[in-house]
Amino acid sequence: MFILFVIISITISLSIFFVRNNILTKILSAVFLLMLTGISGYAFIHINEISSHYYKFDDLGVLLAFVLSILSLATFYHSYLYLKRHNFTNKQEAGYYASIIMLITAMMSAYFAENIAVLWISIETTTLFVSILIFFERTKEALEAAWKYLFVSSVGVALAFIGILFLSITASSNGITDLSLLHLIEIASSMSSIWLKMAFLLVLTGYSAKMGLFPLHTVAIDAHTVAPPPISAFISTTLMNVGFLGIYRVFTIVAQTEVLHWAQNVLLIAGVLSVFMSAIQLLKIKHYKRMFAFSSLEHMGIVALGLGIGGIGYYAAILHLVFHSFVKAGLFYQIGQVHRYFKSYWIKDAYGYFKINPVGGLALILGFISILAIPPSGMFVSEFLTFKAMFLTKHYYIAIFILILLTLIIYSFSKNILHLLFNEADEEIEINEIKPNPYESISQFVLFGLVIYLGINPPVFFTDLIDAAIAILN
Amino acid sequence: MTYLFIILYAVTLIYFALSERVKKFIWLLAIQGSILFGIVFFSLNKIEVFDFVFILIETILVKSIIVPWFLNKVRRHNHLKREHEPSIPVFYSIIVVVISLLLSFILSSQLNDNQIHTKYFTVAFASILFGVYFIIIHKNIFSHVVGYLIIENGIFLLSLAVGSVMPMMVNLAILLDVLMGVLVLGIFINQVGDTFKSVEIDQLSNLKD
Amino acid sequence: MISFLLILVSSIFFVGIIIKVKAKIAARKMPSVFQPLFDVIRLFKKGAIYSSTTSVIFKITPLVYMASVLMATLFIPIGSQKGFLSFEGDFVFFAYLLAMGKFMMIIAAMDTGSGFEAMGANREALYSMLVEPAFFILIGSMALFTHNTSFQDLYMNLHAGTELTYIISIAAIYILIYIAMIENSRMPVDDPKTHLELTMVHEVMVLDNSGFDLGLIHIATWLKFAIYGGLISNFVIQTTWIWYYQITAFLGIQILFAIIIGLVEAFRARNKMEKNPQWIIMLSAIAVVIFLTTLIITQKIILN
Amino acid sequence: MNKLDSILRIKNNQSVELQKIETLTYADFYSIVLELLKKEENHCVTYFAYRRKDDLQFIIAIADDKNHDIAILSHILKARKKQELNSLTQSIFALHIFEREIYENFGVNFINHPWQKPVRFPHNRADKKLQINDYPFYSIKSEELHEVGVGPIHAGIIEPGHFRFICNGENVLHLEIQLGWQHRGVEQLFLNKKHNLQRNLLAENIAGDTVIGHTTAFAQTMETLANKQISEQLHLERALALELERIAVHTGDIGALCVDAAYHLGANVFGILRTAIINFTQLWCGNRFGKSLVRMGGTHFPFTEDLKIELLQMLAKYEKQFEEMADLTYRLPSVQNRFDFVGTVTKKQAQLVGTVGLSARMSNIVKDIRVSHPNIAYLNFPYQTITLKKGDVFARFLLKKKEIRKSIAWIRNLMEHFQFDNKNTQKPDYQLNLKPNNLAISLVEAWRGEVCHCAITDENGDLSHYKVKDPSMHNWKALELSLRNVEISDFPINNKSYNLSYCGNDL
Repeated sequence: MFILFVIISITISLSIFFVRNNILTKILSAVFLLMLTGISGYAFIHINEISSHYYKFDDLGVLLAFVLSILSLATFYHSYLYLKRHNFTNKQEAGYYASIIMLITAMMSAYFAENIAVLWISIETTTLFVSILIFFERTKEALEAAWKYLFVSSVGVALAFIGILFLSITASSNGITDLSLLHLIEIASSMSSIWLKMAFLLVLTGYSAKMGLFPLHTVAIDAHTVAPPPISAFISTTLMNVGFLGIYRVFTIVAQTEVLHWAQNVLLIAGVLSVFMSAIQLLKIKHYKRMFAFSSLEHMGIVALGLGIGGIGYYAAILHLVFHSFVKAGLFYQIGQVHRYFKSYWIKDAYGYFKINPVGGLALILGFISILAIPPSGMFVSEFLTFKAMFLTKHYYIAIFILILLTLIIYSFSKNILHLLFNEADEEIEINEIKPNPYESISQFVLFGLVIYLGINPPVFFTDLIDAAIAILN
Repeated sequence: MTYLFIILYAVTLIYFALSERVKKFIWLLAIQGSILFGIVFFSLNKIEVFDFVFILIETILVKSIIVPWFLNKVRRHNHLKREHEPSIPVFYSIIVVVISLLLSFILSSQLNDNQIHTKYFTVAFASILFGVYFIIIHKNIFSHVVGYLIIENGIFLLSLAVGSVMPMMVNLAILLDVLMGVLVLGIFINQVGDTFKSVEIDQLSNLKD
Repeated sequence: MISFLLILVSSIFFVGIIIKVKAKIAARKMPSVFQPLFDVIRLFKKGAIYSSTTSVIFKITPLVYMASVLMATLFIPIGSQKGFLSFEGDFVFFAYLLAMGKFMMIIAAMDTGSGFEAMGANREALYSMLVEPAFFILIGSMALFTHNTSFQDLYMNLHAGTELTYIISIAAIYILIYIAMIENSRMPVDDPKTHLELTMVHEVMVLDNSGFDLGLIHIATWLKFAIYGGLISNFVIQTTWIWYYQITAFLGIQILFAIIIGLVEAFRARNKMEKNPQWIIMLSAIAVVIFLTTLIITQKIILN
Repeated sequence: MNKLDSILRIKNNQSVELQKIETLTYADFYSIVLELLKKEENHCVTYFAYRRKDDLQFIIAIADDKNHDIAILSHILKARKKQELNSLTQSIFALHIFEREIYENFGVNFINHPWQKPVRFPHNRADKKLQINDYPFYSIKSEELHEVGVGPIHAGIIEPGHFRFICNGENVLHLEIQLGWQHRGVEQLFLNKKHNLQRNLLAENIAGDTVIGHTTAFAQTMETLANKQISEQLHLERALALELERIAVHTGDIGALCVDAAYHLGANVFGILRTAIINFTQLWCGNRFGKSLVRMGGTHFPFTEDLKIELLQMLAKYEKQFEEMADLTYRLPSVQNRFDFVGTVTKKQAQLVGTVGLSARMSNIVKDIRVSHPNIAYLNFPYQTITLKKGDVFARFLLKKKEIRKSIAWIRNLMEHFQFDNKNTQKPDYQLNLKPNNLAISLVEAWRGEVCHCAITDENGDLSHYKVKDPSMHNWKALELSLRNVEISDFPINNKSYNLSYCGNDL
C-alpha cells in the first residue's frame, strides 16, 4: 500500500516538473495533499501493520505523519503566498512544488520505514530535495547554505551509514541479515556492546545534521537563514523529526541492552551542549530566522535530554517534538509575512510590526509565548515533564544548568521579539501599499491553538499514540 | 591476492596525503576504484552472480571511470588551481595517515569476530578517518568532495567486511551515495564556481552570526 | 671478500653511467664512463688548500668520511658471497657508520664558518635525519620477516614466494633507490649540477674542500651508490644461483640502477626545497606499509 | 583641470622644441603629475634632470596608453635655490627610482622620499664621497633573523650585483638589491663621443642582451631629431630583428629556468633552439646578437627575399621542436610544482612599483609599447598583447612561451604580406644634422619591456643631454617583492624568471 503512495507521489512530482502548467500544478498539489492525509488516516486505521514489506505503520510514524499532514496543508498555503509575491517563473514554481512533494514523500517514507536501510535511504533523499529548495532563490547566500547543507548532511549521512554497518556487523553475527527493525530489536540483547556503542554514536552524529542537534547543527542553522520561509518551517519541524526518528530507531535497539545507560549519557551531553550553544548564540543574534533556528536547536536539545533521562522523559520528548513542530512552523509562516513589510529578516531592519499588522502581531505574540513554553502553551507541559523527569532521576545539576540557560534564551528571545513588535516604526517604511491580510495568519492561530489545546486537554488517541510509541522503551 | 590490493590501497592513502595536485587526486580516486575492483574480484566470488556483477560494475564503471571523468570535467569547468594546499603541512599529514594506518591495522587484528572480514576493516577504517581529515585540512570545496569520496571508498570496503551476509541493501545504499555525492555535489561545485568565481571555502563565509 | 671487490669495481663506473645517460637524453656528446675517475685522479695530483679559519676537524673529515664509507662497504654481502664482516645487528652498525661520516661532513662544513656551508649542512642534516626511520623500518621489517639481524643472514633467508613478498621486495627496492638518491644528494632532493649556493644542499657543504680531499669525497659518494646498489641487488639475486650468474646479475643491476638514476634526473625537475621533508617522510610511510605487510605475512597480525 | 588639457603631448618618435615645453612651478608640476599618474593608463617612461646653464631642468615624460601619446612636463630648479624638493614618491611609488637617480646625480634632496638611496654610483655623481661600500642597507634588529649576503661576484657567471636577504630560517622576509658596481657612465659617453657611429656603437653596448632594443631606440631618437625619414622596410627590418631577439632571449630564459629547476633535458633542448635563432641573426648581419644590424638612417644588412626563405625554414624547424619540448616541459608535474605559486607579485603590487613589459604583463597589467605607442612597423602589422593573471614564476615562465608563439606568428604574417625589395634600402647616414634646441623621445618594446631613449640638443644642434632608461629600472623592485615570504632557495628561479639587466641599471 505504502509503496503505491510513493509511486503516485513521484508521478505527481514528475508531471508537475515537466508539464509546468500553473493550473495543473495546483490541482495535482491538491490531489497530493488529499492523498497525504488519506495515507495518514489509512495508517492510523491499520496501525502496526506491515506495508509493502519494508514499511510499517507504527505509532510514532503515524503520529509524526499526522504532524506532517497538518503542516503540509499550511506549508502549501504559505508556499502559494510566497510564490505569488515573488514573481517566479512557471518553471521555477513547478520545480518548487515538485521538490516539495518529493521532500514530503521522502519524509513519509522515513517515518514509516521499518527497515533501517530504507530509513537511511529516505533520509539521504530528503537531503537532496531540501538542498534544491534552499537554493530556490538562487542568491549567493542561498547557494552557500545549500552547499553546506548538502555537503555536511552527506558526510553526516555517510557517518550514519557506517553506524548502520556496525549495527549490521553485530546483527549478522546473530544471524539477522535484513536490518529489519523488528528483527534487530528481537536480537538486541545478544548484540555486542562495543559495536552498538559505536553504531549509536555514529548514527547520532550523522543524523544530528538532520535533527539540528549538536554537533552538526550548524548547517541546519545556515539553511534556515536563507531558505524560503515555508521551507524553513519544514526544515525546522518535520525534517528535524525525521532526524529524530533516525536516532530514535537505533535508540530503541540500544534500549534493549545494557548500553542504554551509556547511550542516554551521550544524549544528555548532546542535549546540554545543544541548549548551551543555542543560548550563547541567541545572546548575539542579529537575524530573526537565525533566531528561530537557534531556538530549534534549543528545543531539539530538550528533546534529546528527554530521551537521555528516560521514564517520563520519553513521553515528554515526543510530546515536545510534536508541539515544537506546530509552534515553530507557525512562527516561520508568520515571519514570512513579516518579511513582506520590511523586505528583510535582519533585526535592525524590522520593527514596529504590531502597528502595521495587528492580527499578525497577535499571532507572533501567541507564537512567542508558545515557543518560550510559557503557560498556557502546550510546550510548557512538555518542558515541565522533562524537568520533572530530571528531578525524579536526580539530575539536579543538569536541570539547574538548563534552567539558567533557558532564562538566558527567554531574555534574548523576548528582547528581539518585543523589538520586532513594539519598537517605534520608522517613518520611512511606507506600509500603505501592502494591505495587511489578516486571513494569512489563520493557519498560525490554528497551530498555536492546537498546541494549547493538546497541552491542556490531550485527546485520548493522542496520548495513546505517544504511549504506544514509547512502550518499547519501557 | 586480496592482501595485495589492500596494501596497495594503503599506499594510495599515503599518496593522497602527499599530493597537492588536483589532477593527482582524481587519478588516485580512479586508482582506488580499480583497487576496489580488484578486491571485489578476488574475494567476493562466493556471492550471487547478480550481486557480484553489480558490485563489479559499481567499482569499475562508477568509481574508476565515471567519477574521475566527472570530477575532471568539474575541474576544467571551474578552472581550478593546479594545487590545493592543505592548511596543515603535508609533512604532518603523512604522519597522521601512517598513524591511522597503524591504528586501524592493530584495531582490526583485535577484532575477534568471525562474521566480518577484518582484512577489509583495516584500510576501510583508515580510509574513513583519513577522508574526514582530508576534508578538514582542505579549504577548497572540490577537495572536500574528494575527501567525501575517500570516505565513500572506505565505507565501500567496510561494507565488504559484512558484504557476504547482506549484499544487496548495501549495494543500493552505496550506489545512491555515490550518485548523490558526485553528481549532486559536482553540479553544486559548478554552481558555486560560476557564482563565486572561485571554489575556495573562504568565499563561503557570508553566513555568520 | 669478493663482494667487497665487486662493490669497489662497480663504484668506479657508477657515476660515469649516470652522466652518460643524462648526456645521451639531452642529446649531448657523451663523456667516457671513466671520466669521473679521471677527474678524481686529476684531483689526487693536486694538493689541498685549507682556509685559515678551519681547524683540524676540517682536515681530517674527508679521510674519516671515506673510511666510514669504506668500512660500511665491508658489511654488504652479494648473493651467496659473504660480506667481509658480519655479526648480529650489523645493519645498525652499518647505518651509524654512514651517519658518522655524514656527521663529520656536517661539522666540517660548520667549521669553515661560511654561512652558505652552514645552510647546506643544516639542510643535509635534516634530510639525513628524516631518511633514517625509513631505512630502519625497512631493514627492521626484513629482520622480522627472516628472524635474522645481520645483513648476511637476512638476505640469505629472504625467499620471495607469495605475492606479498613480491610487493615487499618491490617496495623495498623503491625505498632503497630513493634513500640512495637522498643520501648522495641527487635529484629530486638536490641537484648536483646547480651553480647557486642558495639552492645547494650537498655541494655547498664541500665548497671549501679541494684537491685530494675533494677526490676522497667523490670516491666516497661513488661507494655509497654502489653500496645501495648492492643492497638492492640482493633483493633480486637468489642465493641458489651459480656464482657467475650472481656476479653478472649484480653488475647488471648496478648498471640498471645507475641508468634509473640518470633517467630520473633527466626527466624531472627537482623538488621545491620546502617540499623535500614531506617527500622524504613519505619513504618512511611506505616503509611502515612494508612493516604492516610483514606483520601480516608473519601472522603477527591475524586477519580474516 | 584646465592645466591638464593644456599639457604638451607628443607621439612616440616625435621631437619637440624645448621652448614649447612649458616650465611649471614645482607645485603645479607636482599636482599635475599626481593627477596624471593616478590614472591606470598613464605611466612614467622617464623622469630626469639636466643642467641647463646652472639651473636644473626637470623633464618628465608620461605615456598615455589610451590616447597613444606622451605628456611632457617640465620645471626648473634654480641654482640659487635650496636644492630640495617635495618627493613625488610618497604618493606614486613607481617614481622612486627616478628621484633616487636625480638625487644621486645632482644632489637634490627629495623630502619624505621613503627609500632615498643611490642607484648606480656613476662617475658623474653629485657626491663623490658616496661609496658603494657604504650602501645603506635596510636591516631589522632581531635575535631570530639573520642576514644572507650574496654577491657582487657570485657563483653563476652573471654580472655584479649584491643581494642582501633578511631571513627567518629558510624564509626570506626582505630582499634588498644593490646594483651599481660597473660605473660605466654610458649617458655621459653619448655626449663625449662626437661621431654618430661611435654613439651608435655605444647604444649597441648598453645591454648585451637587448642590442636591437636599445639600438633601435637610439636610431629612432636620432632620426627624429634630424627629421630623417626612413622607409617602411627599414622599420619592419628593425621590428623583425627585435622580435627575433625576443624569441632568442625568451627561449634562452626558458632553458635557464629549466637549469635552475634542474630539468636538464629542457635546458639543453631550449639552449639548442636558441642557437638556431641567433645563428640566423648571424647569417643576416654577421653578429649573433644583432650588433651592427641597426644603424641610424639605414642599414648595411638589408633583409632580402633569400633571407626570408631561410628564415621561414628555420622558424618552421624551430617551431616544431619548440612546441614539442614546450609540450613536455610545461606539462611536467615536477616543473609545475617547482614554479607554481613561487614569488607571486599581485597586480596591485606590480602597479605600485610600476613594472613594465613582461613583468607587468605576467600580473595582468596591459603594458606593451608595440600596442600602446606603435611605430610604423607595428602600426602596419599590429601585435596583440597577452597577459596572465597569476604573477608567479610559472606565469613568467608561461608568458615567455606565449610571447614566443605570438612573435613567430607576427613574423609569419610579416613575411607573408611584405615584399622585401633591395630598392627600398638605405645606407646608414652618420652625418645627420640634428635640430637645435629640440627634445626627442623614442619608446621601443624590447623583450624585457619598454626601452626609452630621450635626447636633448643644444643651440648648435649637438647633443646636450642623452637619457637612457632600461626596463630593468622599473622591474628590479618587483624581484625584491616577489621574494617576500619565499624560501631563500627559490631566489635563483625568481631571479632567472625576471632575467633583469644589471648593466641596464648600471648605465
